Amino acid sequence: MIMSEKIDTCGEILGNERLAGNCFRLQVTVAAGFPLPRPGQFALLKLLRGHDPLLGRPLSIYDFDPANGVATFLYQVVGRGTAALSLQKKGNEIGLFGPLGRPFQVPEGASRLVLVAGGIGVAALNLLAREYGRRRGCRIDCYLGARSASDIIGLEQLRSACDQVKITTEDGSVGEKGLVTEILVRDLTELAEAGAHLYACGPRGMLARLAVMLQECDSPCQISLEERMACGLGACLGCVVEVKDLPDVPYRRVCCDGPVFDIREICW
Amino acid sequence: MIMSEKIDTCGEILGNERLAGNCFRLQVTVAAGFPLPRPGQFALLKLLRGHDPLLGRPLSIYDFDPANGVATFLYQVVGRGTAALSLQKKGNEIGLFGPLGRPFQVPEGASRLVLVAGGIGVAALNLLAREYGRRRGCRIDCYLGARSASDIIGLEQLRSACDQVKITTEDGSVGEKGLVTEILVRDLTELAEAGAHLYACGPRGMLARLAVMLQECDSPCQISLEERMACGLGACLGCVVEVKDLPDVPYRRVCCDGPVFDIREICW
Amino acid sequence: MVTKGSGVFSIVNDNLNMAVCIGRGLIIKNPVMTASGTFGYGMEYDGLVDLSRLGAVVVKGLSLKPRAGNPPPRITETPAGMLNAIGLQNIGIEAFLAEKLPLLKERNAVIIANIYGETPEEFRQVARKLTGAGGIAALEINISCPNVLKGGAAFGSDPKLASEVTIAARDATDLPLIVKLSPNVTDIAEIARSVEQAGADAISLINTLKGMSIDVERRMPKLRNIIGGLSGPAIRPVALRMVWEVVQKVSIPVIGMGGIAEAADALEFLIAGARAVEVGTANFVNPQATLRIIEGIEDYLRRHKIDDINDLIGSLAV
Amino acid sequence: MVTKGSGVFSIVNDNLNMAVCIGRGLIIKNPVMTASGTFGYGMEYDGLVDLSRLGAVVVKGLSLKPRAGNPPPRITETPAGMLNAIGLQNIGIEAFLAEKLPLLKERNAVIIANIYGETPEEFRQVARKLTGAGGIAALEINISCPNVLKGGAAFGSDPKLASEVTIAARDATDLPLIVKLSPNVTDIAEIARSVEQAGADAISLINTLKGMSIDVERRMPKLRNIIGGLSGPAIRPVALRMVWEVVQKVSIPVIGMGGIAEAADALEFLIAGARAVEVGTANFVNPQATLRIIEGIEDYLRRHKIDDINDLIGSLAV
Ligand SMILES: Cc1cc2nc3c(=O)[nH]c(=O)nc-3n(C[C@H](O)[C@H](O)[C@H](O)COP(=O)(O)OP(=O)(O)OC[C@H]3O[C@@H](n4cnc5c(N)ncnc54)[C@H](O)[C@@H]3O)c2cc1C
Ligand SMILES: Cc1cc2nc3c(=O)[nH]c(=O)nc-3n(C[C@H](O)[C@H](O)[C@H](O)COP(=O)(O)OP(=O)(O)OC[C@H]3O[C@@H](n4cnc5c(N)ncnc54)[C@H](O)[C@@H]3O)c2cc1C
Ligand SMILES: Cc1cc2nc3c(=O)[nH]c(=O)nc-3n(C[C@H](O)[C@H](O)[C@H](O)COP(=O)(O)O)c2cc1C
Ligand SMILES: Cc1cc2nc3c(=O)[nH]c(=O)nc-3n(C[C@H](O)[C@H](O)[C@H](O)COP(=O)(O)O)c2cc1C
Ligand code: FES
Ligand code: FES
Repeated sequence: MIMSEKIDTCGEILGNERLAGNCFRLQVTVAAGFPLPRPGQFALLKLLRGHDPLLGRPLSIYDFDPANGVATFLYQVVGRGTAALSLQKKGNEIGLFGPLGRPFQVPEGASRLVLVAGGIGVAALNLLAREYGRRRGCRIDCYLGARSASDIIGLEQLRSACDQVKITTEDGSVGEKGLVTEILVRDLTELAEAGAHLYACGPRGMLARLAVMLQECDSPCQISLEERMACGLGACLGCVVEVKDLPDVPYRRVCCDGPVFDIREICW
Repeated sequence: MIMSEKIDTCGEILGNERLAGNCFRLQVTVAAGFPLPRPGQFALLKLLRGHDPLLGRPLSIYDFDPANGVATFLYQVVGRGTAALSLQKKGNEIGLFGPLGRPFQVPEGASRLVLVAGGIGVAALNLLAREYGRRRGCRIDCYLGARSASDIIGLEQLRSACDQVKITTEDGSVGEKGLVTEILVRDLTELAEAGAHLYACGPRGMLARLAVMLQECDSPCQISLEERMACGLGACLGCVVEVKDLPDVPYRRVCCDGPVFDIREICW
Repeated sequence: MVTKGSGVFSIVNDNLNMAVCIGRGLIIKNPVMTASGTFGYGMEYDGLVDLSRLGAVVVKGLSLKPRAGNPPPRITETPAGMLNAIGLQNIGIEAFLAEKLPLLKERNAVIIANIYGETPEEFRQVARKLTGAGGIAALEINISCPNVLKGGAAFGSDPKLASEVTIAARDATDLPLIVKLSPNVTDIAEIARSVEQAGADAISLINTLKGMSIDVERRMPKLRNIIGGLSGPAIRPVALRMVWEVVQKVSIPVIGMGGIAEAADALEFLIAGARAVEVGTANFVNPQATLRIIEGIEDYLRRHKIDDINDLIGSLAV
Repeated sequence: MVTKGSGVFSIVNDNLNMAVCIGRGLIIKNPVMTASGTFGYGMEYDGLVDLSRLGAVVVKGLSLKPRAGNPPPRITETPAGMLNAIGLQNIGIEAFLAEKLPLLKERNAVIIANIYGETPEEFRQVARKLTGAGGIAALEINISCPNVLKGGAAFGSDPKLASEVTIAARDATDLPLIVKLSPNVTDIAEIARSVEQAGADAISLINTLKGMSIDVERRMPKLRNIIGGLSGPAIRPVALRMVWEVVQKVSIPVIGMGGIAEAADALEFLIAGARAVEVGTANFVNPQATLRIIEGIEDYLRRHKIDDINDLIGSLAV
């Protein structure tokens, strides 16, 4: 049962450096008992001093090194919590609750995976690429969108895991100019025919456009969603998204029913 | 005018290490414009992230190196604020508002100073010892009380500045066994006759006993008091102590009327 | 060894009595319970918290029928606190009894059902059904939810309505009846007295303070519901003051809550006179907060050489 | 260039209008004032804050005669907040007029006197004397102090008493009359309406929330007065919600406060509909908080291309 496969622990910061713009990479040592995270899972990160900021912040587990017990996160500074996180130094302690959430599902025998990452969304997809990139007979194409060349992060890791990485930037400073969905849409029919499974994470606008695009074809697509969270384990009902076809209570919890959902399940 | 001779600034932590038991020494670089602190003055130290802990914590300026712009504090961990302070590492930033408060007054021509320090109270007296210890014709005796040998801090500095340091410990592990006031009382008549000026800082119980002892003689005695503070500059009226002979409002503010008071002024 | 105090006790290895009576003879093994809405239906914390170690598990507010709750965003953080406008989303009592209660019983949890209704009559019905089901130790009636249009806090801010709802629930149950008060009132002791007279066995407080937060970049409320309930350490001083006011005016047990995050916080409420405490938002910050608080209280009692927690309760020196 | 909005404006280099009217034609150069009791008599911040840059300086509550206030300890910190029980220690109006007012005038500060009385009659007398003295821009009457036995919050928690006090002060002054409300009530909008009807020119809120804190090691209240007033960031969501409730029910200007520490916090209140804000506890944490907030609001207006702050006020999209 997935429920008990999470622990509330704390770790020491090994590194916390700016990668590009307002994006940082955080590396934390974790306790020996930290369960192996599955692709798409996340952790709640908590600053340990005082009651402000109060709640943990959900970050996807970007990478995990079980041998050395090191978890890596990529994060963007968008508010108080992430700003406070960015001030932490090597040697400071940090709270870590995880791994949390339902991971991406890759059906037995899937031979073609397509990853669609917008901005910091790459953080949720990296473990998937690394796990399946090593499998024989499984091809991975990655569509990576960013605002500008300087905002692209995590490219090396993706390149080493994927068969192809197509880059788009909104300002055209590298790769094709445009939105990642605009590039993807051209390949969609071909990908659908090839039986591709899509996995996407990015801004809500990107996912909503993807949802519209996918009305035309029947490629399966899993997405990782974001919502503000408190408990991270399904108790507070704070993180819900509206879903289709649930009569009494039309909501599901991002923290434990997700963060991975079938794109067709969500009300956009 | 003393009012404007204070700045609200922030500095980088150069060191923050445990000296003994729950006592730490904190060294902070201060901005070039930081006014030279006078003996007995303090600063409000503020952690910069988040709103909890909220208020600055008053700490006496233990030492100050104007050439390198380094302020040193000695502090004891007694609650949330000081505990949070003790977790700060070299390189972290910290807020500093000061120098604050009225300093000790040493009358022109005073030739005999007696310092009475209980526990961490030594922090308030060190600058005084260093300033007057260098003066010709001014003898300084120091009575230093601590719980136990391992709790004694700041001894080296005091020894180098004072003509004599008498140590007492409650458990007798070093120096004489007993309370610092019990040792002092034996010398009091002699000191009074020698025209000594007393300067004391320590737990309220120690100061109250001293006040009783001093009813018998007329040696002048200035003490440094502690109270919880908010503003540090006289505006909030949070830090008051009850004083004698003030008809309408029998209170004075520790932050700006003090922290140095004439011992005979206070209602014990 | 015979423990002093109220006579309520449980034997643990070092003769420390942590057991308290929270009304109508209900003795719980220690005074630390979970606050409704912050611990789900209990099983969410399975594997992290041994539910049988808690004084009691108070489950998410239950209504007669399932409720969808409010549209998201439902929560936002504030300084040392959070706002929520869940709007009492819940699976309804039928599903609770069928799916959740059996699991909780298996875990040997003492279960308290928090209930909600839009009318006194609904409170009566919910109380009756839960009482009939068996396996529930007490009912906590929520007359103080700030996040629903009907009922909710309206009942909690008027002594007469509060009393009506209490009478309706009292009428339907022999279980210990805890009435949970709203802090958004001028005189909470007055409401407390009126629910005591109406037959409550205990009073719990506080529910959340009504609050609001605005996203200044978008000039929109941070919560879709505009207003939400403030909880967490920020509200602790207000909660403690209200508990203090209420314990002086009623003679039934008072259960304190609001911002309890550590043992010292729980001790403030006990010393002020609360018979037990509920831990809410802290569960989100530290899923094992309840257990740490229980251990911290035990340590405190040992350190202060107090054998029976009942000797600590209400021992504030004023 | 003609600015849009209320027509109230002051010309600054980049045509940004920060001036607002806070009632009875009183226009202040920007909407940031100090909150009473947190800025002394103003001169305590001399050398740190150029008082003439502030919208106004609201001084510590003044009474007819000097008041000793409560015995210490008077303050204690709480999560993201603090409790105070100063008990309105003040030098009295005579000493204020003789010793403090001249200095404030020299600094070109806009001065608002916060006043307190034990009876409506005392409020009337204080209002009359201060009005007669000249040099005071407005009066803020404090019917909401939680830390005094007589008067204080009692006036603020009853619409009838609140109205009586307002009438008494109104009767004695032609100055803009701001009535400062207590948040410790069930329905703050009701009190607001009644003081508006009684002749208030503006309403300010919130004063502190009543709170309490206990030293568990000594089992004693942390404040000698047992109960104190909670202020600071912790209370901001409650304050904002109350301002939002009040602006919808009155037509006179509302001055918001409670936990404002940064420009973004002040903007929340303005967007919710407050005409101006007061900054309190933040002055303790950062003595230059008011100036930083003024600058931060100006930056925000430029960034959002808003020429006149009056276009921002009340612009919440709901
Ligand atoms: C499952 C999951 C995985 C995530 N993984 C990553 C990741 O790997 N890297 C990364 O940079 N970010 C990730 N996020 C988003 C991240 O959690 C938020 O950016 C962060 O919590 C914001 O905190 P803050 O205090 O800095 O911002 P706040 O001051 O709280 O808010 C700033 C802005 O961000 C919005 N926001 C706040 N919390 C969230 C949230 N949980 N989700 C979406 N928007 C939010 C607010 O509405 C506001 O507009 C993830 C979110 C979820 C739910
Ligand atoms: C002018 C002045 C100079 C000081 N100099 C030093 C110094 O050089 N080194 C040092 O270690 N300490 C010094 N203190 C005391 C120090 O300020 C307090 O110990 C500290 O603020 C406690 O903060 P906390 O959050 O750790 O404790 P809290 O959790 O706030 O309180 C813990 C205990 O300390 C008491 N306390 C809190 N604040 C104060 C205070 N300001 N004064 C006295 N008791 C308090 C509380 O009542 C409580 O019992 C000084 C105090 C003043 C007023
Ligand atoms: C997310 C959330 C949901 C809540 N749901 C309920 C509820 O269903 N019924 C209820 O009586 N109280 C509910 N509450 C209030 C809590 O039980 C508690 O009274 C309040 O949060 C104060 O305690 P705390 O500060 O420890 O969280 C809820 C609180 C939160 C934060
Ligand atoms: C130490 C202190 C003293 C105060 N004294 C007064 C006062 O004399 N008159 C008054 O109307 N309000 C007084 N207040 C209340 C503040 O003006 C303000 O309403 C409250 O603190 C909320 O704002 P804040 O959170 O920004 O501090 C006082 C507040 C504090 C903290
Ligand atoms: S974060 Fe609490 S239910 Fe998802
Ligand atoms: S700390 Fe504010 S007056 Fe002394």
